[in-house]
Amino acid sequence: MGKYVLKRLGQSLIVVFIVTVIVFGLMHMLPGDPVQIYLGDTATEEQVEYYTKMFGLDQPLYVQYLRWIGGLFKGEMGRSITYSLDVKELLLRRVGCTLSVTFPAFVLALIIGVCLGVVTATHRGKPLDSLLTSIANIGIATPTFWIGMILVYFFGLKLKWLPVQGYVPFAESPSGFLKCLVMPVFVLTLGHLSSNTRQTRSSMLEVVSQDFIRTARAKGLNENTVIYKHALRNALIPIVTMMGGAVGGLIGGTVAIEKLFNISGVGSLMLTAIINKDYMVVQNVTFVIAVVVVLCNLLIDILYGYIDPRIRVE
Amino acid sequence: MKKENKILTPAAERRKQFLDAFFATVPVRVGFSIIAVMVFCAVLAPVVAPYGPNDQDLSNMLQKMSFAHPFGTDPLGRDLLSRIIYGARASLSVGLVSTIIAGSIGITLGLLAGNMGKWVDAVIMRIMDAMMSIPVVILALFLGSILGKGLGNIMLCIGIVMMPGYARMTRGQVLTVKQLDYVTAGKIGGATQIKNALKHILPNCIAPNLVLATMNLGTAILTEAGLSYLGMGINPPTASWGAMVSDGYRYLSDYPHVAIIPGIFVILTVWAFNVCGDALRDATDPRLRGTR
Amino acid sequence: MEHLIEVRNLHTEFKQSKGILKAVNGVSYYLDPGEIVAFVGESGSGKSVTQYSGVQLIASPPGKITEGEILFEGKNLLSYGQNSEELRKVRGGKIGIVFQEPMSTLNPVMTIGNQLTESVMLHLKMDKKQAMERAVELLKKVRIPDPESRLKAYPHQFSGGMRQRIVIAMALSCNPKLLIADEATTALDVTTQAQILDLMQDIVKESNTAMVMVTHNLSIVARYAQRVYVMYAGEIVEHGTTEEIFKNPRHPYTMGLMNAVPGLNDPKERKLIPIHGFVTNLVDRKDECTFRNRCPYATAECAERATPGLVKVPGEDGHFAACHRTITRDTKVEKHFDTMERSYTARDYSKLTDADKILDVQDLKVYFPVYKGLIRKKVADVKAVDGVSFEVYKGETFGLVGESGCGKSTVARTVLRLNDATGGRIIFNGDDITGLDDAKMRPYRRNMSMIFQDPYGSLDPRQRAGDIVMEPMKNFDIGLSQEQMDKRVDELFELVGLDPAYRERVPHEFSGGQRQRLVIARAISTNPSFIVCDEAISALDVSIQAQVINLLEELQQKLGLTYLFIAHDLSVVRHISDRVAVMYLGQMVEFADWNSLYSNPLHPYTKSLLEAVPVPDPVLEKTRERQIVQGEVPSPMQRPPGCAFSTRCPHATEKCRTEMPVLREGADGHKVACHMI
Amino acid sequence: MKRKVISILLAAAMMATLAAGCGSGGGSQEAGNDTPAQETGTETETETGTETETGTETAAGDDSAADTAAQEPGAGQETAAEGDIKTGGVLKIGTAQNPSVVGFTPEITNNSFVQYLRCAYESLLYYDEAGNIIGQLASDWEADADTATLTFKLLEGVVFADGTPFNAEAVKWNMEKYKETGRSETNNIDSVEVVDDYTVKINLVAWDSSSLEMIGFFIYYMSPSSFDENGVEWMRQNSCGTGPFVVSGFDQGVSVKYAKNENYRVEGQPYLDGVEYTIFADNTTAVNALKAGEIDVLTYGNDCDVMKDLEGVAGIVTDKNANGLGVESAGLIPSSADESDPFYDAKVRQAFCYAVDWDQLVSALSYGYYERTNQWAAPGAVTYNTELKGYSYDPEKAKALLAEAGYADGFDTVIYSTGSGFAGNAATAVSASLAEVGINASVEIIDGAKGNDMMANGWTGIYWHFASIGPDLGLYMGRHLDTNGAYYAKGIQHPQDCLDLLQEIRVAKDDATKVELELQLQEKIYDEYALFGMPLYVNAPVHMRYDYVQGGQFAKVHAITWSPATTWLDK
Repeated sequence: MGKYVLKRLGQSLIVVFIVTVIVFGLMHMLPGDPVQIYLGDTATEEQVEYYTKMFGLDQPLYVQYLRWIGGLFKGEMGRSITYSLDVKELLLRRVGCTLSVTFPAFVLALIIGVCLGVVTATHRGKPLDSLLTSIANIGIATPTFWIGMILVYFFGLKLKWLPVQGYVPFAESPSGFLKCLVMPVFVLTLGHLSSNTRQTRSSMLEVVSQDFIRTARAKGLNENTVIYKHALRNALIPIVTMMGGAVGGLIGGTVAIEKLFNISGVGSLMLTAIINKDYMVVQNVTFVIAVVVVLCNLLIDILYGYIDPRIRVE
Repeated sequence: MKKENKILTPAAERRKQFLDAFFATVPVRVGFSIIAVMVFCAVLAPVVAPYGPNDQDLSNMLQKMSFAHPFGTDPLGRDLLSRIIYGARASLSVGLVSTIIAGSIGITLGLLAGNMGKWVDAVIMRIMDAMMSIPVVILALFLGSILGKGLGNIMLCIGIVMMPGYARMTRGQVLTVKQLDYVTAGKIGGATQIKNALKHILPNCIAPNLVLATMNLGTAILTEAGLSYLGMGINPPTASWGAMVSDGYRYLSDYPHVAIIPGIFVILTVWAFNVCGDALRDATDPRLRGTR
Repeated sequence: MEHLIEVRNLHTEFKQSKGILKAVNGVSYYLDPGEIVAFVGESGSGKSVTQYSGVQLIASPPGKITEGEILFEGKNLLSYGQNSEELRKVRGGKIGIVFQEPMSTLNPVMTIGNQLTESVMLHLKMDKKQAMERAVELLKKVRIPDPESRLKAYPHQFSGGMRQRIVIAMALSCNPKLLIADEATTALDVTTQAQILDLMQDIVKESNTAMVMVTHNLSIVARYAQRVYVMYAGEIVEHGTTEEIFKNPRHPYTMGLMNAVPGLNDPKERKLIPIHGFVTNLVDRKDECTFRNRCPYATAECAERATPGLVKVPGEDGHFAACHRTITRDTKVEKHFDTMERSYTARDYSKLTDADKILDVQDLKVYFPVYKGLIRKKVADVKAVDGVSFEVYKGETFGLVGESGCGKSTVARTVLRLNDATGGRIIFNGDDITGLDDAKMRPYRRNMSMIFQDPYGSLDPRQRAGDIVMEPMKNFDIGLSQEQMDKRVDELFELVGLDPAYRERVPHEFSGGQRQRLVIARAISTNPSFIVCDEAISALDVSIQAQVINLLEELQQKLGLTYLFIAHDLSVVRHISDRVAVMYLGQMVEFADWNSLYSNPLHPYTKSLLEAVPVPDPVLEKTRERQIVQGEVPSPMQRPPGCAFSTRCPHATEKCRTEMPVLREGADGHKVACHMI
Repeated sequence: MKRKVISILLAAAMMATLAAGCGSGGGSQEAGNDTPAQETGTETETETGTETETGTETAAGDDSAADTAAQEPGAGQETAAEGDIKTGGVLKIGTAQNPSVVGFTPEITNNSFVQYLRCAYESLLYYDEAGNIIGQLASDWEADADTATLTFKLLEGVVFADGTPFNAEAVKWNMEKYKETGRSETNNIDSVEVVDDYTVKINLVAWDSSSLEMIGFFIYYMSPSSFDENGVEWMRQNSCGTGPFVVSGFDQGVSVKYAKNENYRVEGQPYLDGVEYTIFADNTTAVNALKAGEIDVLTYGNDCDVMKDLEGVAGIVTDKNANGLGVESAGLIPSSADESDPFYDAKVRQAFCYAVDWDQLVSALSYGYYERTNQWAAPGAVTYNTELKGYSYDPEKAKALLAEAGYADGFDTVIYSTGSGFAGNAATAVSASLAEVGINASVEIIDGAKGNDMMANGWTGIYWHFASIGPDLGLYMGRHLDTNGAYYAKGIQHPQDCLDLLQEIRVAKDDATKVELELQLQEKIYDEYALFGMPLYVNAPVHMRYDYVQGGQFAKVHAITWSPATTWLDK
């Protein structure tokens, strides 16, 4: 097991390394000069020089790359051009918002999605199944920002039940925190909830058709035991596998949601940074996201062993 | 275990069986009809649409629904129905072309990785892993910024982003198919490695990719809409549903139809593709038949 | 007398896209306490569905029991709902079931302890501790070593045989009155099969449990069952005591089954007689005897009326057959077939020279490396084949037998250079082909070919039959024009008994037997002289097996082919082979001509294999003395240091455990690797 | 969006320089306060009908008030009677401006974030709402063209937020900091002399008429001791100036919060307890926030859709910039640099101008909210050439011109536009009109980075551009036209006669000559060469506020003249 984890860790390192190369390469392929963008129309030669030097952009590309990587090893992430701030600090400030949206969305999507999936699978072919499956299918097909817009319009502007934008830290006002998160979390949850429902359903149906379920039934176990004790754990295996991708999807999904609800999280940071070509922010944030995704996948692989003992021995 | 299949099934009957299995449920029939209508509209847009997609009438801006303009008009006085009909063109072609790009590159890479093994496999798959560990939206934003806007670039961008999925799936499929006896039989029968890969392995990796592609047609349309909202959409005046929704957002409170109607079309179409993808999977995989 | 279970007029249907499939069509049977009753039939005969219907374990929808009564201890089980409390008490509590696939019948993510205690706690109302004790007791009963510690293990940590023992333990855990064994040993090796069957027999006898044995294997029936129900197309066609059925079968299908299977004691000249044709479409049952289209005795009358009910065979007690006619073995056949005999001449191997060898394998070793750790360091080798030598002469059939994992398939693949040999030499037609690369190997491939086990996996589903057969000709460019190749494809189709009109069909459109014919047509398309048949018939139903075996023999005679015939079925190998080698754990333990090997086996392993194989003759089985070898084949990773068989051999000495025996030649070229000989 | 805002601000800032600079050689009190530009501005204000501004109107556009302000710089702006003012409360402002630095003023580049600056900092001079230059931290000033010196008399008794006194040394220190970062505003400073505690004398490298405003307005004074104590990193994210507020919280890209500066030089001010900025990435979200009452003011909402959307929403007042400061134009510039480009031929450029009904297009697409211009000036500005022939809609003439130039069959080109809304719609509409004369123009939406790139490296096609159209063509047009310009437009031709004219404008001795030359340049550029294509509309900053936001003229005039100190909330 330990060796397996080590091996996967090695692979993950390689993946992360490739990510850094891709991101660095893409970033420097973007048109425009970040200093020019930052300074705007009236920049003087002197100013451009001052900032270019300040951000080390006068160095050859490989030096910039090595510096970046070298910094990462020391836990340094360089400086944002747009915000004139240490990227690490910037990121730390933004992470809270994003987690407040993504974590509940992740958990809700998982729990509700799996429950609905089990319900639909056990009611296969019945009206409840058709109804929930249809809703799930529509949930997947709905553009998040579209549903978000409509929610803002109704619940924010028409009914005035919920704030239309913004993020209130929990420490500031717990009720404000909850209120401002209702819509973003709902919107972000919707798609993932739906896909979890679908996935659980098909996974359950596949498991239920397997021999060992017949064995369980042959033992005279009641249907609930068969479904929840025997089938569900097996059905969860492919769902757990999907979770790694879901983490990436959720973080990606926050880009639009943070823009729509004016939540200043990692997603909106990323969007502004790409537009402004803020090298260090984009590079480091993408790096961190990739590390999170890769780590999640790694964690899932390890978790896998606990769910599926067949993997454990290797 | 005996796998005797004693009932002879001629090709025509198998096709019928396949179609029966595919069209087994009402949603699939509805979904397929939606796609058919959309394709029809997209192909015959000039005939179907009551107005040109870019016929501006600045004196007739932002009209509500009326007989002359069933869906009303947009901020440039263009007929929304006509734009939605032409929008089917853009949206479907984004779906189709990006899926073809993703599929062709992805399948090729997957085929290479699966067949060559060793370092080729390692290199390709690690790069795919790396691409997959960057969230789709973010990668698309990158590529969108580099490539610039425009229909072609959006297609390319979405295509590249979706590509690793195909590579992974094809590779997995190749590894399975490679073990099958008919590939061995090909080798024994004198086929070279390349010939074997192209003649026996590739065709048998297509089915799951086809299912993925059907689903991705919808995903691509959705991604295009999302990118439009993030400012990486298709250039005007090309009518695309995603751009119509995100451009319409600013008119939402007074003229909700401008944003809501194109959104509904996105949902319908993506839903239709997903349902058809599901049905296709179930129909191509007899194991799953009846599990829907 | 009240029966333990009595089923009356059971009908089970499955809803399909094409219509309603009547899988079980008016089946009635009974079992008395302590009885062992067999249900025999080929796949699709409805024998399993019948049993699952009884406990309502068929998936519903699409399955549905439409008619009938199932009286179990006097109560009609069909009056209970599918998941009702009452039915669940019977299921698992009073009726235990052992399923076919031991690999998939256990929940992979639960410990076997949990799986065992679950039903005990439910039905016997025990607490966790008592249930654990009961589980240990059960595992002991099914002879699983070290049961206490194994309770915490997961199914994948057990071998197939062990798993099946666990399933049996589970089925027996609540002292059921009836045990249903559905093809319980089909997936297992012959020695394991014998162990498990004996175990089940012992247990049910001891506890006076009735047992239903669902199987396609007549030999097993002959050995274990007291009564037999023969099923065909969802109907019972014959029923009687085992002795009567085997002595005097009265239904053409029962006779056909018996004629299609080779036995260990058959004369070499006996020709297998297949059942031709296909099972009738069960979706649209016609008003005719369901077996009519395959029946050699069918007359016009059979087409007019539906399958008759079971009719008592006059003069015999408890023997019933469902046939419009009164048929016995002596009844004249109405149509076709082949002769009942074939000619066999043993050849004199002493006169053959090196020039007559088509294949000479010398000290072949195939090791598969095992890697571990980050840097993928090689830590060990799995010695799949370890020092095997043999030669195959032109025109003969060389049989290679052994249980799964013995390395026989690896030998086959290595001989064809699909694997690389780690050591030794492979000489084909006088040329050393051991180290040739793919390009250099190609000219030789034209002369060698292979027939695979799975006729579904060995044909590219996306290609047309004609192209599949033509492909090797094209690849090897054997100097034929396109028209000539087309013509040759037609010839080949006819040669293997396929209609050339089927050329345009894709493999899905063929039945298993037809597919295997197609595989054979492809294999002989370039006129090779040497063909490896790797379990070529083991995936086929018995009636089809006979067709393919006959075809292979016919082709050998016509084309002078040489076969390397690999199989685990000792009866079939005996039937087809000239010389036979027995492998165990990567080594050859015995090697002789068929006659001396089967009549005078020397190696204890060969002996135990032969003893484990039941023969389709209940009288003989009664008198046969058997000593079933215990234990299981060790993993090739943990090969015993001395004789590989020493861990299971009843005669093993210290020498056997430390020193590896070599293959020595005895009289008549009979070679054996044993210290005791 | 962001780019646009930056440009607007830039324009605003530079305009400010010019508004006074063009009309004055020294620190004169009568600086251009009767220019037509301001009058137009005032008219616009009246048109938009913001009657709630009663308190501020007493001061607005009033010469005497401006004079008073200049003479009594410490008093800030005259506002409503003290008794009506409610103190306390926090003003919540929504904006799209995303500042990176809020406290270290030399790095607050180009004064693009002037609304933030004005909360915490002050400059020596600033403008009243009529656009006149007045003193803020300087009580008096003198500009001497002959010796090329500027002398400022500082207010006495002013302290920074940390209690450090504001004096000549502090001024000198700040100016040097500005020089270090390469700011163009201080380029012309040769040396700074501390004459006495409250007098600074600045020696210029060479006399330049705009130096007074450059130096007087664009340098914001930080406390040197606070800087020394806390370092530059702290200073970037906090503040220590003489302004009415101090930064109490800065979350980059999210919000900027200000708290009252207890040491503010004017007793009783600021009235507010604090100001809170929320930064919005999405314009529509910001509008929603305003509608939902989550913010009190939306700055820089100069988007016709927003104006239309908010018109008639109860309690919301839309204020258009009234004093003409910070004006820019949006227009379409065809590339003409390359000989192979169809637009290389002036006839083709003229055809382009004739091909579109610009007036109708602008008024329809902006729902009448945007004011049209056809040259490098807002209508009414001194540099606005009323004699300009311009291009009235005449597709036939366009076709004829195209035929003359050899493009009878038209050609393909691209319109590069920025974003959705008006810019996108207008580009689309233009493309449709061009199609009718045979020019097949596709539209490509580009972002700011790409736009920058195109400006610097040239482009092929028609480029959507925001340009500062302050009345000094020498400065503003020069930035694009002059081959040494700061924002040299590489995509267009730079005809020698235009460049010569530009140079003449720069060395012009008096305003009359200068204006005369400028009008000539307008004609040359637009009527003769159609070099900068077609300007579409005047883009003046617009603010939306709830009517309870009072005082300080916040929404009524440009932020440059906004005094957060005197803003109060009537609720």
